[in-house]
Amino acid sequence: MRVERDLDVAAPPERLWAALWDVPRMVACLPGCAEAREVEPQKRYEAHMSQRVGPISLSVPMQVTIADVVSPHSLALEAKGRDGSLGASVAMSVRLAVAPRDGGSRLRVEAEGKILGKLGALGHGVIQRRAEELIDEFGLRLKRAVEG
Amino acid sequence: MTGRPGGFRIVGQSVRRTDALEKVTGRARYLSDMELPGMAHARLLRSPYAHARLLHVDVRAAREVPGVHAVLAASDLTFCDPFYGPALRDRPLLASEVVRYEGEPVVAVAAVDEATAAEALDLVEVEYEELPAVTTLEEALAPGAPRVHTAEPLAGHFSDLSSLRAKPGTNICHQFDYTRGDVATALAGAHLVLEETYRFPRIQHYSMEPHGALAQWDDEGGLTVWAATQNPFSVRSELAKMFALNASRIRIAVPLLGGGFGGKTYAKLEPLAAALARVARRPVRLLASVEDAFRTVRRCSARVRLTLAFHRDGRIAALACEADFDIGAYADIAPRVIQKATYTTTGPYRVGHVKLHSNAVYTNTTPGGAFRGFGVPQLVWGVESMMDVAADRLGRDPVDLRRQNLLAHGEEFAPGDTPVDGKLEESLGRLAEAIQWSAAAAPGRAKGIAAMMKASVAPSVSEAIVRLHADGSANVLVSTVEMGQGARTVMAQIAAEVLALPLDRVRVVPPDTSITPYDQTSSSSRSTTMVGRAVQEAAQDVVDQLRKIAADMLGEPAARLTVLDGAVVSGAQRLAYPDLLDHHFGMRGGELIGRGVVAPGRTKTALGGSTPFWEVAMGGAEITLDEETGAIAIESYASVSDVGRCINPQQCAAQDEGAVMQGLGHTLFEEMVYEGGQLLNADLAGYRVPRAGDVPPRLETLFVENGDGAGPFGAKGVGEGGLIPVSPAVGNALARLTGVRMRELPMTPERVWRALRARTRPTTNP
Amino acid sequence: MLRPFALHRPATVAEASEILAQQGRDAALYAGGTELLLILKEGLLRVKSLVDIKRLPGLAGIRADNGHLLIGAAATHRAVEHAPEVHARCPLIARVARHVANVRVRSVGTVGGNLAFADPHSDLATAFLLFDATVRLAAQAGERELALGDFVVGPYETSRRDEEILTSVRLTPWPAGTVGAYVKYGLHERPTLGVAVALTVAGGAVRGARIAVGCVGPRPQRLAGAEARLGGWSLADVERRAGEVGAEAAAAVDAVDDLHGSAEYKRDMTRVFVRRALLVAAARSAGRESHERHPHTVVV
Amino acid sequence: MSAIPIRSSSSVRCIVNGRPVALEVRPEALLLDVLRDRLQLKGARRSCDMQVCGACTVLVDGAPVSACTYLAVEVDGREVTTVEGLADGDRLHPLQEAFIDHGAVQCGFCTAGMLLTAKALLAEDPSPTPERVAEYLRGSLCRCTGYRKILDAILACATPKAAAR
Repeated sequence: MRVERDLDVAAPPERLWAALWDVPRMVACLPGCAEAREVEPQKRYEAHMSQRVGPISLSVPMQVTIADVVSPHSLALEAKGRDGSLGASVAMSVRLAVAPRDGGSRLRVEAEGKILGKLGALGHGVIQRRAEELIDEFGLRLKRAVEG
Repeated sequence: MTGRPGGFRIVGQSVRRTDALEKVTGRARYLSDMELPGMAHARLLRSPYAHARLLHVDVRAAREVPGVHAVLAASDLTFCDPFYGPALRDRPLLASEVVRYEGEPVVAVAAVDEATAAEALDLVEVEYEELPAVTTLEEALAPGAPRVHTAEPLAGHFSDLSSLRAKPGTNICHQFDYTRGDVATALAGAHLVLEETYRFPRIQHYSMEPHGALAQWDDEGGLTVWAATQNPFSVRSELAKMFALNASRIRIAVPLLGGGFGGKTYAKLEPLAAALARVARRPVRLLASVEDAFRTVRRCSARVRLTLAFHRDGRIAALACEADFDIGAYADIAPRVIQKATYTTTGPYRVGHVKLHSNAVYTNTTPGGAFRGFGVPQLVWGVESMMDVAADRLGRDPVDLRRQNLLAHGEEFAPGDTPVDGKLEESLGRLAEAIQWSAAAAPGRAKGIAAMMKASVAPSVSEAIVRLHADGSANVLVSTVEMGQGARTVMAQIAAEVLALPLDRVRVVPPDTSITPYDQTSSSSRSTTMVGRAVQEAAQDVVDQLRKIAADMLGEPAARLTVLDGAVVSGAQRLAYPDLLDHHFGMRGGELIGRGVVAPGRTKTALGGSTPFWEVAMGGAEITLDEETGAIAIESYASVSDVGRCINPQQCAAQDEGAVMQGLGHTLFEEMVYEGGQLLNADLAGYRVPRAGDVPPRLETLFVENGDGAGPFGAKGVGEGGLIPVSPAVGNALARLTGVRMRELPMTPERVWRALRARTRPTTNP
Repeated sequence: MLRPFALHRPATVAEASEILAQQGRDAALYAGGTELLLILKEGLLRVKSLVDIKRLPGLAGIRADNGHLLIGAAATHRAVEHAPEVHARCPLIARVARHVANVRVRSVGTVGGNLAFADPHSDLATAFLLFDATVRLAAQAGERELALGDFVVGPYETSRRDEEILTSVRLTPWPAGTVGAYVKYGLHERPTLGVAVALTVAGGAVRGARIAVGCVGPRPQRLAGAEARLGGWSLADVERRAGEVGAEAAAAVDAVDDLHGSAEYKRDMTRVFVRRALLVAAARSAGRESHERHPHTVVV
Repeated sequence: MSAIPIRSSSSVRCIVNGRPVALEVRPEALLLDVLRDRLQLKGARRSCDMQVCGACTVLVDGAPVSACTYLAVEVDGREVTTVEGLADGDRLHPLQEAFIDHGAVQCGFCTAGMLLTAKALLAEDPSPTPERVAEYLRGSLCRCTGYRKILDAILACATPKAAAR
C-alpha cells in the first residue's frame, strides 16, 4: 500500500510545521487514531488505532517513532503495532514535508504501509483504497486545524 | 480389450481399481481419518513476516492452558537435531533466531483438541524485528542482496548432492554445470541463433488432501509415524537422523493419499509431529490445512535464458541454458530438481554442443521442492516455444523441424547415458495425426504442439516380496504409495499375471517400513517400471519355487512346467498351488516367499546415475482466443505418451488426462502471488485450479505401445509426461493465432490482453 | 474450527434487534452463514453470539407486494432461482441466482446475507440495482427503507446500524417492453466483473436504459451517463454503437487493482462487457438469443 | 425466543442415511466434524475449508451443502445423506457403479462430494446437457482425474432426453 498526496494549506509554512511537530495532535488527525501520547519527547509516541472494515474491527496499539526530522521542513515517522486477536500486524512509514506555496504552504504526504496476516491478504484490493481515504481525511483535518 | 499383444490375461486390461469400491462408498481411509486413544491435536503458529529476526518467543501462557499437552518453540528442541532437509539440512523444525518466509512455523502446540490448541496459540507472544526480504529472483540475485541464509548448512542424505556447489556470499545455494562439445564455436558457425528468456511461476500442488502426520512413541523409545507421504523410507531416514534412532526402531506407515504430485515427497510435517508426540507423551496428529500446504512446499519458479542455434538445414547446432530457479527459503529437494531438469534441457533432440548452467536461488518465500515433472516443465516451456520460433524463422513446419532433430531409437541421450528406449518419431506422427496437423485450422483457431523427454530418478532401488499362502492366495509387499495413480492396482495386475491367479486372489499390502520392503519413492513416474519389475521378479521367484516343487512331484524337469489358472501344468496334469504347498510343507501351512530387487546402480554420467527409462510425451492444442479479454479457450487437446505397454489402459488415460488438466492450470491460471513478502492467495478463493468447465471439448490421450519399456512386460512410466508439453503447445498455438509470443506463465487473460495491445506484428493466421 | 459462541433464535425481529442492541459488536447476525462462518473460522471476527434470523416469520418469503417483488432477506439463492414470483416479475434475477457461486452456496446462502456482507465481488447487488432495489432495515425503534445504492457504501461496508436487521429487498419490475441481460466474467471463485443491463424499447426505440457494473470497484454502480447515451436509439443503433456506451461506462466506472486484475484491465473489461451485454439485450429485444460463447463468461 | 448458551449443547434429532440420530451438539460444532468425529462417517472430507472444493459435500434434505461451513445444529429435524448412505446395502448406487466403470476415481478425496453433487443434479435435472453437468460441478474440484471421466460417468447415469419426456 502506498499513498502520495499534495495538499495546499492556507497558512504559512511555520504554522503548518508547528502543527506537524505537535506529534500527538498531528497523529490524532488520522481517523481512528486516539489516545496519542508522548513517551519520549520528540522521539517516541504511542497511539491507538481502530479501523473497521465491515464486520471486521482492527484495534492496534501503535508504537510511533520519529525516524528523521529536518526542522522546519520534513518529518519521517515509523509506526507499528499488532492486533493480537486478529493476528494482524500493521507497519507504516510516513514522510511529511512542508514547502512554501503561493503565500501559503504545501504539505506533501508519502505514506507506505502494510498489514500482515490473513487480514492483509484478504483485504488486498480494499486496503489501498481505504488508505487513500484515510490520508485524504487526515489532510483535511490537519488543514482545518492549521487554517482553523 | 481383446487380442492384447503378448497374450496376457490381466496385464493390458482395464481392470477395476482395487481401491475403487472403498473410495466410492466412503470407506477408504486417509490420514485425517486415523485416530488413536489419547491422541492430541496439533496446530502451528506461523510467521507473518517474510524475513525477520525473532527477538522473543514467549510461550509461558500457552503452557498454562488446560488441555495443552505440549508447546514447542525452537529453544525447546534440545532432544533432537532441530534441522532437516533431503538435500541440505537447512530447514529448522521451528524457526530459530530468524524466520525466512511468511508462514514459517514458529511455535507448535499439541492439545486435547484443535480449539484448545488454537486458544493456546493465541496466547503466544512473539516479537519480530523485520529484516529486508528478497521475494523475487531479481531481488535475490542483486549485488549486495540481503542473504536468506548466512550459515553453512549440512548436507542431506543424497550423496549426489554431497558436493553441493553454493556460491559463497550470495543467495545461490547450488549451481549445476554441464558441457558437451563446444558451444561457442557452434554458435559462431550457426545459421540462426535465438536468444530468449522464459518465466515459470510458483505453483501450488493442491493435492486435495493437505499434508499430515500422526506420531506415536512406544515405551521402548521406538517411533511410529502414520504419514501422508510419497516416500516413507526418506521420512524414516530423516527421523532416524533427527532422533538418533536405528532405522529398525522407526516405523512409517502410509494410508491412502489424497493426491501427492510431488508435494508429499521427503519429510514435511512428520518431524514436527514426532517432536510434539515426544514431549506430549501421547500420540499427536498434525493435519495441515490447505493454507498450511501453501506454506509447506511449492513448485520452484524459474527464469530461463536460452540460446538455441540452428544450421541452415534445420539441424540444432547448439543449445545454451542459463536457468535461475527460485527455490524459496529452504532447499528441500530443489538442488536435485534443478540439476536433474537442467541436464535434460535438450529433451528429445540430438544436440552435439551443449552448455548448461543453473542456479538454485534462495528467496524469502515458501520452499520449492518436487512437483510433477521435477523441474522439466520450467525448461520445456522455453525450449519448445523456441522450437516454434525457430520453425517460423527457418520457414519450416514445426512438426517437421522437430522430427528432423529427434533422437533415434537406441541412440544414447548423451555419451554413456541411457539410450532412447522409444520411437520418438512414432509419437510425433501419432500426435500430428490426432490433431490433424496437416489440415488447416478453422478461422479463429490455431494449433500448437510440443514434445518432451524426461529422465526418471537414478540411481534408484525398488524391492518387492510376494507371499503365496497355503490357500493359493498371495500378498504383494511393496512400499509403493497409492496416491490416486493406481499403483496398487497395477502391482496386483503384474503379480496376478505372473502367478496365474485371478486378481481377487492377490492383495497388495499398504506401505509400512517395518513390513514392506524398501522402495525409494513413489514419484518420478517410476513405480510401474521399477517396483513393477521387482514385483514381476518376486512373483517369478514364487513361480520358480512352485515349478520346482511340481518337478519333484512329477519327476519332470521344472523347465517344462508352466503355470495356468492357479496351478502348475504339465500336459494334462494340473497341480493346484494349495496342493503343491501341502506337499512341500507336509501340512496345510507355510508359504512361499519370492523376492525381487531392482537396483541399476550408479553410472559415470553427469548425475551419477542413468535413468532406467525415458518418459516421452507430446501434446497438441487447438485454441481459440477472446481477443478482447485475452482469454484463451482450449478447444481440443491431444496427448501422446510412449508407455512401452499399458498395464492398465484406463488408468494410463486417467493419468494423462489428469496431467494435461493440471498442466492447463499453470498454463492458464495458477500462480502463487506475493506482494511485499506476503502470499496473497494461499487459498482456493484466490488460487485458481482447473475446474470441470475447463475440460477441452475434445481431450484425447493416445499411447505408443511397442513393448520396449524397461519395466515389466515392456511397460514404462507415465504420469508426469502429459503435463509437460501443455504450456508450450498452448503458447505455440497462440503465437500462430495472433503472432504474439508469450514468454511468461500463466497466460492469464490480462497477460494475453497486455501482450495483444503491445503487439507490433500484424496477425498471421495460418 | 469455530470458537465457541451462543446461538440465539429470536421469535421476532424486535427480539433480534434487542439482542443486537444489548450485545453490540459481540453479536453477529446469522442466516445462511456462508460468509459469516468463513470469517469466524479465519478468526477475523470473534463474537459471543450469533443471532439466527432465518427462522423469523416471513423473512424467507418471496412475494408480490403492490406491484413490486419483495424478497425476504433469509430467502436462499436457490429459493430465488425457483420462485414463481421471481420468474413472473424479475426473471433476470432468477437467472442470476442460478449462477451465484456454486450449488452448495446457493442452497444455503441468503439474499440478505449476500447484500449485508457487501463483498464487492458479488452478483446480486449489481443485478438488483437494475430494479431500483430498496432494502428494509428493522430495529426495535422502527423500520427504514433505503435505496440499495445508499445501503452498500463500500467494500464490506453498509449503512446498516449494529442493531438493525436487513429484513427484505424490494425490487421494482421493469416496464413492459424491457429486456435485460447479466453478464459476468472472471477466472476466480468470485467474479471479476458483472454487468447488468436492461433496455426498455417501445416503437423500435430505446425509451429507457439501465446499466449497472459490479465487482470491478469498491461497490456496484449504476452508470447514469452511459444509460443516458442510449436514449432514443433504435435497436440497430444499439447493435452498431454499443461500443460507445461501453467506452462511456469504462470512463465512468470506479475500478481498483486486486488479485482479479489491474484497474486498467477491469476498466477495459467494463468497456467490453457493457457492449456485449447491450448486444445480448438488444438481440433479445428483437426476439433473438445469441449462443455465442466466451471463455470464463456467463451470460444470463 | 430460544437460545443455546455459549459452551452448552442442544439436542439435534435428524435422519442420517435413513436412520434416526439424536445428538447433543454445541452451536459452533460444524456438521463436517460431527459427521466425521461423532458419527464416524468419514466419507465427507475437509480440503479447502471454504466452500470452493466440494470435498465435504453432503445432502441436507436433498440439497448439497458444504459440511465444512455449516452448523450441525441446522440439521435438527432434517435428513442428511452422506456417501455412506448412497448404496442400498451391498447394492451400489448407479452413480457409484458408473464412477468405477468409467475410471472416475483416482485418489478418492473428491469422490464422495462428486457423487453426492451428481445425485443432487440428476434429481433436479435427470437429463442434463454436458455443459450443465460441468457447470453444476463448478464447486467440485478434482486434482487427479482431469474431470473427463467424472463427467462421462455422470452423463452415463442421465436419463436419455427422449425417455425423460
